[in-house]
Amino acid sequence: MSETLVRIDDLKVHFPIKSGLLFDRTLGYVYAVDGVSLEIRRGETYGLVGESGCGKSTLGRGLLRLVEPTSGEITFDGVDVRSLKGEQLRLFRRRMQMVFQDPMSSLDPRQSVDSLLVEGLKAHDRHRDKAGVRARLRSTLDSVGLPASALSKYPHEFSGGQRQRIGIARALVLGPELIVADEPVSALDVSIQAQVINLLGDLQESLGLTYLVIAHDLAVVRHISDTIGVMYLGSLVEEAQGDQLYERPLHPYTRALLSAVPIPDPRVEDRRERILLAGDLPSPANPPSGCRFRTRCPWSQPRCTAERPELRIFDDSGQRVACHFTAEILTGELRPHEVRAELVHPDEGRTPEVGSELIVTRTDLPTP
Amino acid sequence: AKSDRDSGTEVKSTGGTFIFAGAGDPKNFDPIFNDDGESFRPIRQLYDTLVTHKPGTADLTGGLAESWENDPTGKVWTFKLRQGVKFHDGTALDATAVCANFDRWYNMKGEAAQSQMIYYTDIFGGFAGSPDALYDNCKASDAATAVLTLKKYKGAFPGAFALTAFSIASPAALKQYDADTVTQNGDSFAYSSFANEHPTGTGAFTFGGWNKATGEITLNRNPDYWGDKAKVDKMIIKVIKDENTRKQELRAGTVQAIDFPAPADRKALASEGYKVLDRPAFNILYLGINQKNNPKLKDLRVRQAIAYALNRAQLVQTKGPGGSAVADEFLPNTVLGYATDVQKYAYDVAKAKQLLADAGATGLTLNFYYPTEVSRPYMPNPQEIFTVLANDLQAAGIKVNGVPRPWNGGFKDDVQQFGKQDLHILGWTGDYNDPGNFVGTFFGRGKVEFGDQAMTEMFDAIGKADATVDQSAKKAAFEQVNRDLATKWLPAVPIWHAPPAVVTTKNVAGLVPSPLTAEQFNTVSLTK
Amino acid sequence: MSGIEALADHKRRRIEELIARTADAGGVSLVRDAGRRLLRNPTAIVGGTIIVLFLIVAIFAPLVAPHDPVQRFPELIKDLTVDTIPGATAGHPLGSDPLGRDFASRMIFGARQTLFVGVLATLIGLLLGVLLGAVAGAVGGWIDVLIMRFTDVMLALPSLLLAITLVALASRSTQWTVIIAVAVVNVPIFARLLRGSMLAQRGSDHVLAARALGVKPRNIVLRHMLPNSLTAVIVQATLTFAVAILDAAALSFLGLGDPDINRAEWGLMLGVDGVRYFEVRPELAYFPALAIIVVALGFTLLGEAIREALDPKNRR
Amino acid sequence: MPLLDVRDLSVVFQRKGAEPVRAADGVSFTVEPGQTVGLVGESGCGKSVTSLAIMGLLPRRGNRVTGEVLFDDTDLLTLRPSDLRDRRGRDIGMIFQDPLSSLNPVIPLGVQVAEVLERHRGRSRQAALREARGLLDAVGIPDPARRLKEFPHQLSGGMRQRALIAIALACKPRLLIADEPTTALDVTIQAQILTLLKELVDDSGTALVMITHDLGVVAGLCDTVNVMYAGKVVERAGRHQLFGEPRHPYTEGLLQSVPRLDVDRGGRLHQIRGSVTDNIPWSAGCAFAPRCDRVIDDCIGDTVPLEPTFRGGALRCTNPVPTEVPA
Amino acid sequence: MVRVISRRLIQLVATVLALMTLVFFWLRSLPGGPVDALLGERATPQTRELLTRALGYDQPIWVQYGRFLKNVVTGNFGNSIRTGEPVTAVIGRAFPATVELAVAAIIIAIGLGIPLGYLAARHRGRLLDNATIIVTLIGISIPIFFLGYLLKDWLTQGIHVFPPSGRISTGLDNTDVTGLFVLDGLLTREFDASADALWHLVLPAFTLATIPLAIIIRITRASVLDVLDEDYIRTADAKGLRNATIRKRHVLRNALLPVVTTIGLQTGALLAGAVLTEKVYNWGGLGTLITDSISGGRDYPVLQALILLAAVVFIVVNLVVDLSYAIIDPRVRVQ
Ligand SMILES: Nc1ncnc2c1ncn2[C@@H]1O[C@H](COP(=O)(O)OP(=O)(O)OP(=O)(O)O)[C@@H](O)[C@H]1O
Ligand SMILES: Nc1ncnc2c1ncn2[C@@H]1O[C@H](COP(=O)(O)OP(=O)(O)OP(=O)(O)O)[C@@H](O)[C@H]1O
Ligand SMILES: [Mg+2]
Ligand SMILES: [Mg+2]
Repeated sequence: MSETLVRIDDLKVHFPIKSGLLFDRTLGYVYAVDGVSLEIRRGETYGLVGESGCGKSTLGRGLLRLVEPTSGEITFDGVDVRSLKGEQLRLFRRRMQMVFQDPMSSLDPRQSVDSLLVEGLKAHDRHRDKAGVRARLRSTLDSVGLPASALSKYPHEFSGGQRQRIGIARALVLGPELIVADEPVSALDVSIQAQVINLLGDLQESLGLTYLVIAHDLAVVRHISDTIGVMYLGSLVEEAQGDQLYERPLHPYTRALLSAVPIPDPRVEDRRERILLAGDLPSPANPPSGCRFRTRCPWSQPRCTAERPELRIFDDSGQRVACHFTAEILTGELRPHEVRAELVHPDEGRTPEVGSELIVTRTDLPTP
Repeated sequence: AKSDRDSGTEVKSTGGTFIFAGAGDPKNFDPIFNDDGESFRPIRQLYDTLVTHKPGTADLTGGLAESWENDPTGKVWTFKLRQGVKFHDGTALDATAVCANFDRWYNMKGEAAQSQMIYYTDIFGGFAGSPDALYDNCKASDAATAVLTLKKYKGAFPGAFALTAFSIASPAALKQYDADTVTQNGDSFAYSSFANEHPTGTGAFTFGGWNKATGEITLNRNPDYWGDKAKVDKMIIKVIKDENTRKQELRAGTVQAIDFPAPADRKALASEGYKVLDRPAFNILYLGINQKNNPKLKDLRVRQAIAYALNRAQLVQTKGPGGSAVADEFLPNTVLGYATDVQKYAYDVAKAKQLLADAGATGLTLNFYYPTEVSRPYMPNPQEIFTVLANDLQAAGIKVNGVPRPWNGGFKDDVQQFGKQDLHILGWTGDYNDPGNFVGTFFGRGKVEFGDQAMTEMFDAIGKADATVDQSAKKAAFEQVNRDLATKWLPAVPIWHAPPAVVTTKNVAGLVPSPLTAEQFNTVSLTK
Repeated sequence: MSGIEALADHKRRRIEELIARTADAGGVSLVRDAGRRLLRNPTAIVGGTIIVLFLIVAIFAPLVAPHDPVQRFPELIKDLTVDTIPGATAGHPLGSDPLGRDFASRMIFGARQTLFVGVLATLIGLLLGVLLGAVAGAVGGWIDVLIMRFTDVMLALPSLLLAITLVALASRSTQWTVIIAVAVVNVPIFARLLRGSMLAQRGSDHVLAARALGVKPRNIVLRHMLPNSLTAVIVQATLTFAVAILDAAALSFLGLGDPDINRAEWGLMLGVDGVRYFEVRPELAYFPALAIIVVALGFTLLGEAIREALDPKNRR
Repeated sequence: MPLLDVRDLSVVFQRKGAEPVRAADGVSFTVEPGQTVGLVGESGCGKSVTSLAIMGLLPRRGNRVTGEVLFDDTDLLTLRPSDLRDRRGRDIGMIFQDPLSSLNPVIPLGVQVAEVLERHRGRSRQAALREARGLLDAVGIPDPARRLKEFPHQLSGGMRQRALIAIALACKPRLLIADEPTTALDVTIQAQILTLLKELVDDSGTALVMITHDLGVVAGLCDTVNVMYAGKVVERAGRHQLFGEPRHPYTEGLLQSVPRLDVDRGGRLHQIRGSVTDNIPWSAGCAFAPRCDRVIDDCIGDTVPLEPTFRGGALRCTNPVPTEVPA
Repeated sequence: MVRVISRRLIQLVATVLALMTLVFFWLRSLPGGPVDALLGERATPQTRELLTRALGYDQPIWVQYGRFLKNVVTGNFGNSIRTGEPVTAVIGRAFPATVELAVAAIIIAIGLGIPLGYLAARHRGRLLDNATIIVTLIGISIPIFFLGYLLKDWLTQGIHVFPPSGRISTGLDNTDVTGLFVLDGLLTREFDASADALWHLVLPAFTLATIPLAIIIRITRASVLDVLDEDYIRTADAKGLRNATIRKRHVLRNALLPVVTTIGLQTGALLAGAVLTEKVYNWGGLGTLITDSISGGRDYPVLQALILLAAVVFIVVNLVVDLSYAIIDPRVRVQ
C-alpha cells in the first residue's frame, strides 16, 4: 500500500442560481457535488464514472480549486489545499494539473504549441534558462509522441489525438504529481482513443504520476483505473478496485450501469441480462430526498426516501457503497420491483433567459 | 409729419386663400412680448401701430394715428387718432384704448413678463418704479387725441412708434383674456390665452387659429377693416423651416409665396417665372473688432489694415445674395444721417500690410469668432462668410484663429457678454427708420462686444446726435458720426447690406416687399 | 516491423506524399488561416480593393490632388456668384466649389479627412469601449455591474440621437466635437461586446487550463481572454467605420457637424455644400455622396467578410 | 428481394475553391425486410452522408449523388421530389443523432408527431393528436397527454429521442434508418433506447439500418454489419462473423483497440497508428494503407474493389487478415 | 413575467434618472443656456438679469436640481423656450407625427423586408439573391438624408408625383383626434384627409424605412438560411412533409425569431433616422422638434424631455420585443 496523495473529505460544490431586480439574488443552488469523500494514493489511477451532469467534472475542478468548493476538505500530500490563498495557490498548481475533454477548446487557438507549453513555465518562473526550456519542451513533446517540429504549429493544424497529446504535454511540462484527466478520450475517435490511453499509462509508469481520470465510459475507466468511484447526482455511491467492481457491483446503480454498457461481442451481448433503469437523472438543482437514486432504483424502499445512505465500507475487500440494502440485494432477499419513470425536466438553469439586459445590443447590425 | 394714406377707396375682395410660407414658428400673438420677425408677420396682419411705414419703404406714415406731433422739448407726443376704427371684438379704438396700451406696458408686473418685453425695455427704458423708465403718462384729451408724455426726449421716436411690438390691442380683450399673466414654468414662460388664442387688434385680418400640428396660422379677412380691406378671403401662414423645402413647396404649387429663399435659388426661381421680390436693404453685416483682448487692436491703423485687407467687393459678388452691396457705413442709405462722403476702404492688401507694419503689428494673430447653426437675412451663411474673410486676412499677413460657436449655444454669450473674441461677424436688421437704431445700438455706449470702453468721444458724439430734437440738425450730426466712424474710430468694419427676398408665384399680385420685412398682405390678390 | 515503414521506398514515399497533399500546410496561425480564406472571398476582395484605393488616395492626397484644397482660385472666383458655380475648366477637372476652390482637389483631400474622422471616431470608441469592457469582464463584481449600468444609460439613446445630444450639449463645436460624439456612441457597444466575449472566454476550457497551470490572473486576461475576445470587436470596428462617416455626414446635414468648411471632408461637403447648392451644381452632392457610399460599402463588405472568415462554421 | 438495395452510391461535395470531398464512395449494401443492418465507422467516414443520400435529404446544392438506391425496386434517387416526399415518413422513417436539435423548438411535441399522421394518413388534427398520444405512450413517455402540449426543451434527452422514434414510427414504415440514435445519451439511457428500438422493430417487422460508431451497439443489435472507412464499405459480414473473425485489418484493429468491460486485457491496448485524416485518395489505393499494419506494395496503386466473401459478406482488402478457413 | 417587467421597469427608471441627471448638470454647465436662448438679438443686460432671476438661475445648483427633479417626477417639464407652450403639449403634438411616420416605416420595412429576405434566401446565390444583397448593402451605406433629398427632388419637383413636405395639404382643415392624421381621417370619416395624409406619408416613410428594410432583409435572409440548415428541418423533410408545410410551419416561425429582436433594435434606428427624415420632409414630429430645439435656439426644456422620451420609448419597445419573444419562443422563459 502506498501513501495517500489526495484526500477529499465531504467536499461540496454548490452553484448558486441567481436572478434579481437591479442586483442579483440567489434563488437556489445546483448541488453539483454534494458531500464526496475519497482518497487517491500516490501512483495510482482513480477512475470516476457516472452519467452526464452527475458532478464528475465539478469534483475534479473543485479538487484543483478551479471552482471554489462550498465546503469540505482537500489535502494534497499533507497540504490543506483549501487554505491556500492567492499566490500560494497559484504556485501550488504546479503540482496538480488537468487534462481536458475537448482538445480543441482547451487549447488557445491563437497560441502556437511552443507558447502554449512555455506559458506554464513562465507562470512558475522557470523560463529564464533558454536552453533548458528548449530541452524540456522537446523531451516533453517526445514523451507524448509528438515531433519537435510541432512547436511552431498551431492547435488547429493537428488531429484530435495529437491535440490531446498537446494538452497532456502542457499538463506535464511543469512536472506535476497529480493529473486530473476530465474525459481525456471521449472526444476522440475509437482508433485514436487507444493511443491516448496507452500514452497515459506509459507516462504514469515512467513519471510515477497519480491520476484522477474522469470518464463516462466504464470500459475505459476499468481499463486504466486501480480504483473506481461511481458517482450519481453529486455523490459517490460506490467505490472499489476495478475488477472487484465489475465482478461484484453492490450498488443498484452500479449494477444497472454495468449492465447497460454494450460490449462489442455478439456472444456476450446475446446472453446479457439488462437492468433497465426507468427515467432520467433528476436535476441537481432539485435532488430527491434521502437516497439520490431512489427515484430510479428497482429496489427502493420507504427508508430510502427518509434517510440518505452514507458511503461505508461494505466488507474487508475495502469496497465502499452507499446503500441501505446492499446485503439484502446481494443475497436476493430483496426483489426488484417495477419503477415508474418520473418525468425530469432538463436543467432549469440552462434555459436562455430574456430580460436581463435593458437593451440588447446586436452589434452585428449597422445603425443609420 | 402728416399722414398721406388715402383711405376710403373700397376694393372688392378677389377671394381665395393666400398661402405664405414663413420660415419659423411664431412665439405668440401678443405684440409686446415678441421681438422676432416670424411672430411679427402674423401680428402685423392682426394689429396696427399708431405710426406705420409707407408700403415698400421705411418712411413713416399714419397708422391708427392719422397724424402725430412732438412738442419742442421732444417729450410730449400728441396723436390724432383715426375715427371709426374698431377692434376685432367690436370695441372702438379711441384715445383711452391707446393710453390703456401704454399704461399696460409701463405697469407690467412680474419679472417673467418684464423679461419678455425686449423692445419695451430697450425703447422705454424700464417699468413703473424704475429710474430709467421713459414713460410718464398718457392722457386722452378727447376721444380722438391721445397725449403721451415721456420723461425725456428720445431720438428713437417717432420711428419707434411704428415698431410692431407696440401694436395697439383691444383693452377689453386684453383684460378678458388675461393678457398680462405670464407664468414661469421650468426654464421658460407660458403666455395668456390672449397671446395664444385670442389676439385682438384692428388689423386687416382677424385671427382664425393656429394649428401647431401642421404649423398653419389661419388669418381671415376682416370685412370691417378701416383701411384697404384684404383682397383674399383667407390667408394661411405655413411654417416651413427649411429654405429648400419652402422652394419645393412653391414649385409644387402648394404655397403661393415664400419668405427668405436661399440666395442660391433666386436665379433658378426667377428663370422659372416666379416673382423674386427684393426688399430694399435695411440691414448691415459687419466685422466686429474687440479691442480688449489684443492691445494691438486699439491701434486705429491695425483696424484700418483689417478694413483694407477685406475684399468686400469680391465677397459681395461671390456670396452676396442678389441685390446686396458693399457697405461703407453701418446704416443703409435710406436712413437719416447716411453720409455720402465717408472714407471707403477699397481692397488693398499692400496698404493693409503697410499699415500693419507701421503699427508694429506684423505677425498678428486674431481669434475670429463666427456663429454656426444659424442663418440670418444679413448673414445667410456665416461659415462661408467667415471662410472668405479669414482667407483675405491671412493674405494680408494676419493669422486667423477661427472659433466657431453655435449661435444660441455660446456665440452670443461669448461675443456680447464675455467678449472673448478679437474679431467676429454679426449684423443687424433695422427696426425703424432712425440712425440711433443702427449706430446708436452698436456704438452709442461702451459694449463688451467691441471692448471699446475708452472711446468716449464716439459715445458722446452719438449720444449728442441722438438727443438732437431738430431733424435736420440730427441728420447733420449723424452724417458726421458716420464720417468719423469710418475715419477716426473704425470700431468695426461694415461689410454689406443684403436685402432678403420674398418669392411668389406668378398669380400673386400686390405684394409690396418692405425693407423692414413688415409686409402687410391686405394688398395681395390672387389672379387666375 | 510492419506498416508503411516496411514498404518499398518508393511506395512509402508515394504514400507520404499523398498524405501530405491531403493534409494541411504547416505553421499557419488561425489568423493567417482566416486571412487566406479572406483572400479567396470575392466580398473581401471587392471591399478590400475599395479600401486600399481609398487609403492610397488618402495617404498620397498631396501627390494626387492637382491643387491645394483650401486655396481660392481667381479664375474660378471670376465666374462665381451665389447662384452660379463654375464647372470644369482647364486645370480644374471638376470645377469649383462654392468658394472658388478646386473641387477635384477637395474630393481627393476629402479621402484623407474622411479617413481621419472615421478612423479616429472608431479608434476612440474602440479604445474606451475596450477599456470599459475589459475592466468589466476581467474584474467582474460591482465594477462590472456599475459599468454595465453605465452602458445602459448610454444605450438608452439611439446612437445618432446620442451623438446629436452630445454635439448639442458640447460647449465648443469643432471637428473634435463631431469625432468624439460619433466615437462615444460606440463605446457602450464595444464595451458590451468585449465584456460578453470575455465572460464567455472566462468559462472556457483554455482559460481554465491557463488557471490550472497557475498563470497569473493578469496574464490570463491579457494573453488569453482579451486576444480571443478582440476578433468580434475588430469586426465591429470595421463596420463602425462606415457608420462613423455616415453619422458625421448626418451631423453636418443637421448643421451640427464640423463647423470649419475649409476642411475637405466628404460628409461635411455633402451635408453642407452638397445640399445647399444642389440645384446650382448637383455634382457638389453627387461626388461626395458617391464617395461615402462606396467607402462605407467597402468597409461593410470587408467587415462582413472578416466576420465570415473568422466564423468557425466556415473553417474548412 | 431486398427491401432496400443501395448500389454504388457516391456522394461528392463540391465547394467553391476547395477540393471536392468524396464523402461516400461506391457504397453498396442491402437490407432485407425485417432485417437489422449495421453501418459502423469512425467519425467522418460517411455514415450520415450515406443515410441522408438514401433519404434524399442531402443539401440540395454543392453535392453530386450517383448510384442507385432501390427501395421496393424504385430508385429513390431518380424519383420525382414529390413522390419521394410521399414515401419519406410513410415507408421510411429516420431518427437522428441529436434529439434536441432534431425537434422543432417552437412547435409543441404533439403537433410534431401529429403532422406526419396528417400528412400520410390523412388524419384530422384532432384524430392525429389522439393517435400521437398513443404513440408517445408506446415509446414509453410518461403522461403522454401532457407531453403533447409541451415543447422539446421541456423534455430530457432520452425523452426527446423517444419522441423522435415515435415520429419516425408513426406511420409504421417498413424501413427505419437510425443515425447514431444514442450517441448523445448516457449509457443507461442508451440501453433504454436500444431496448425500445429492438422491441419496436421486432414487433412491427420494420427493417432497421443502425448507424453507429459504437461496435458494442451493433454487436447486440444487428444481423449484418457494414464497416465503413473513409467513405467506403471495407467489410461486410454477419455480426458473429465480423466480431469473431474480422478480415479487414481496420475492423480487426478497431476491435482490438477498444477496451472491453468484460475482460481486463490489462497493459497496453492495441493501437492503430496515425489518424483518420491520414488518408490517401482512393484512386491511389487503399485509404487505410498509411495506417495499416498489413500494408503491402499492392495496396498502393489502383482502387481496391469490394469483393464478396464466400460467407455472404464482402471485403475490400488486398491483404486481409487470414482466417482458419481459407477463403 | 411580472418579475421581468418590474425588474426592467425599475432599471428603466434608474437609467432614465441617471440620464436626466447627467443631462441636467451638463446643461447647467454650458455657456449661453436658456437665458441666452430666451433672449433674441435685442436683449439688453437689464433683461438678461431680469430673466436670470425670473428663472431662478441665481439659486444654488442643488436647489435647481431639486426643483428639476420634482418637476420631472410630477411630469412637469416646463415650457418650451421657443414657443412658450408646455413641453408636454409640444411633445404631445409631435409624438403622434413621429409615431405615424415610424409605424408606416416599420410596416414597409417588415412588410417588404421579410418576404424579400425570404425570397433571397430561397434563391440563394442566384440573381435575385445577389441583387437583393447589393441593394441592401447600398441601402445601409447611403446617407439617408441624401436619399430622402434625392427622392424628394426626383418625385416632387418637375413631376409632382408626391407632395414635397408636410403631413397634410395646407388648409385642408382636418379634424385632429389622435394626431395620427391617416387614422383621424378614417375615424372622422374625412376620407379625403386620410388619403391626403397617406399621400404625404409615402416618401418620408420609404426614406425612413430604408435602413430597417435593408437590415430586416439581411437578417431574414441569414436567419432563413440558418434555419434551413437546422436539424429539425431535416427531420421535417424526413417526415415527408410538403414543402409548403415545412416553409410555413417550420422555417418561417423559427426564422422570424431573430427578426423580432432586430425590429426592437430598429426602433432606435427609426428614432435616429426620424431626425434626418423629418428634417428633409418638414415633418412636424419629434425629429424636427429635436433639430429645432437645438439649432433653433437651444430649447433645453424640450430637449430634456425629448431625451427622456426617446430613452423611455426605446427601452419600452425593447421590453415589449423581449416579452413578445418570450411568447413566440417557448424556449425562452421569462423568469
Ligand atoms: N459553473 C457552473 N454554474 C452552475 N452550474 C454548474 C456549473 N458547472 C456545472 N454546473 C452544473 O453542475 C452539474 C454537474 O456538472 P458537471 O459538469 O460536474 O457534470 P459531469 O458529471 O462532468 O457531466 P458531463 O459528463 O456532462 O461532463 C450540472 O448540472 C451542471 O449543469
Ligand atoms: N455538406 C457537406 N459539405 C462538405 N463536406 C461534407 C458535408 N457533409 C459531410 N461532409 C463530409 O463528408 C464526410 C462524411 O461525413 P458524415 O457526416 O457522413 O460522417 P459520419 O460518418 O456520419 O460521421 P459522424 O460519426 O461524425 O457523424 C466528412 O468528411 C464530412 O466532412
Ligand atoms: Mg464533465
Ligand atoms: Mg454522422
